[in-house]
Amino acid sequence: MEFRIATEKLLPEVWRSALEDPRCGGFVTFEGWVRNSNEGQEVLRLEYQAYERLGLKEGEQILAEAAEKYPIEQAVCVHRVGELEIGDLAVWVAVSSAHRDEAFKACRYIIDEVKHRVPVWKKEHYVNGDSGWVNCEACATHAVTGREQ
Amino acid sequence: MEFRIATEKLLPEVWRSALEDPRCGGFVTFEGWVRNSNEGQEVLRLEYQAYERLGLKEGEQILAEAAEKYPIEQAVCVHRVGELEIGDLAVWVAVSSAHRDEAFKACRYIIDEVKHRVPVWKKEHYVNGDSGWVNCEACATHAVTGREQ
Amino acid sequence: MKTVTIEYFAVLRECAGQHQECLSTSALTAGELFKELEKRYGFPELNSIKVAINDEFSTLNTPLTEGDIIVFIPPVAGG
Amino acid sequence: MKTVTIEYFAVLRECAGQHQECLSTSALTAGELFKELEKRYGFPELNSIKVAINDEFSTLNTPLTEGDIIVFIPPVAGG
Repeated sequence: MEFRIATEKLLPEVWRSALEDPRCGGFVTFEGWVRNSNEGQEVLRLEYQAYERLGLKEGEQILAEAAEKYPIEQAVCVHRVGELEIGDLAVWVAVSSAHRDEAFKACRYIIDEVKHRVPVWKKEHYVNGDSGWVNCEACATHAVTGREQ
Repeated sequence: MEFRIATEKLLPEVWRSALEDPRCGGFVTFEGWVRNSNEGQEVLRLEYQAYERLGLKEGEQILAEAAEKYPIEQAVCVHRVGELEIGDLAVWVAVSSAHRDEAFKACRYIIDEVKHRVPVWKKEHYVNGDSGWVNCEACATHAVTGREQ
Repeated sequence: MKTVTIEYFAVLRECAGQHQECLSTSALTAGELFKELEKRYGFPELNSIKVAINDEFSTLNTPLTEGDIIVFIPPVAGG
Repeated sequence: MKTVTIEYFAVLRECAGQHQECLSTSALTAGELFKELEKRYGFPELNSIKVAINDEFSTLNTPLTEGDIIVFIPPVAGG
């Protein structure tokens, strides 16, 4: 079980060896990619920020919960922070287990909980020049205005 | 949407480029690995056989069903046949979509249907020297006996 | 009598000792043909058997037609 | 008066114009401290605000202790 926050490009090919296990018949991964639009706005690039000390503890906790709820063998989650472009890999979750059912369920549990609980924030930069912190009421354009002052 | 049956080692790194799409924020994969035991017996290696002409049609049909049921962008499934060792990748399913929910559901749908409907058979060779076609009542050891005659 | 081609897979291939054969049969349906082959080759007990005719899933009570390609499908186990 | 360290993230960092600061406050709880900072920096309206004290999730009505490290957590958006 391993949760990481990384500032460099994520390389699933490298991480996946940590999940290999001859007892496992099922391996499920989720990748969160930066997409070119969100809620109707065209996105140019993204910036992720993390409160790393608490984020790592919360992430480890989520992996431990997944392992307690489902009979899995290995689970890894890596979240990237910093400046990302469209198509970049922002988060990678991988689970291996004897059978596929628990791998699917645990992988879904981990990404859902990570998105809700790990202190990571995402600022979208839009094609029209605006930007905003996602989930933050009235924050779009606020940041831009703030910087212009 | 692409369904393949392959006789060579599967290379997900190669196939995944077919799923990249700037509109997609979610990418889910399932890998079926050869594990070292099944129903209490220690497995040494596996042999997969496919009725390829019908298998390809049925596989394509399953991918089309997944795309109809869930708003996904891309889906690929590759099933390997031939002799496989423990840890080898037997089947790879990958789905990309705007959001994660449909990618998880479609990936699960595809692997479940492939396992039930695509005419592929698996013969397990056990550590104790027996072998048998999976799901085949009274087939374990039958094949061995057959060959010894 | 009709002449059909039968392709064998998995345990049926091992029992029949061949990948495919062409034979003349008095069986009227796919199911009757399966019984005939079962008797000849001593197929093991199977949970279920399906059939494909000319590379389409079909049913055991489908009448055979001259030149059909028949594949009997024991329980599958992909993945 | 207690002296605490505040670390800022996301929109709060941009409003405060700094990553962290050390300040003396008469606020008795984390929630009172947030109101004080909100007035000073003009934080935008947030759907919800959480707080971590010394790298543990806590609650806004938790009393402040000398030397606390406080992080206010606007709605998160990982993944």
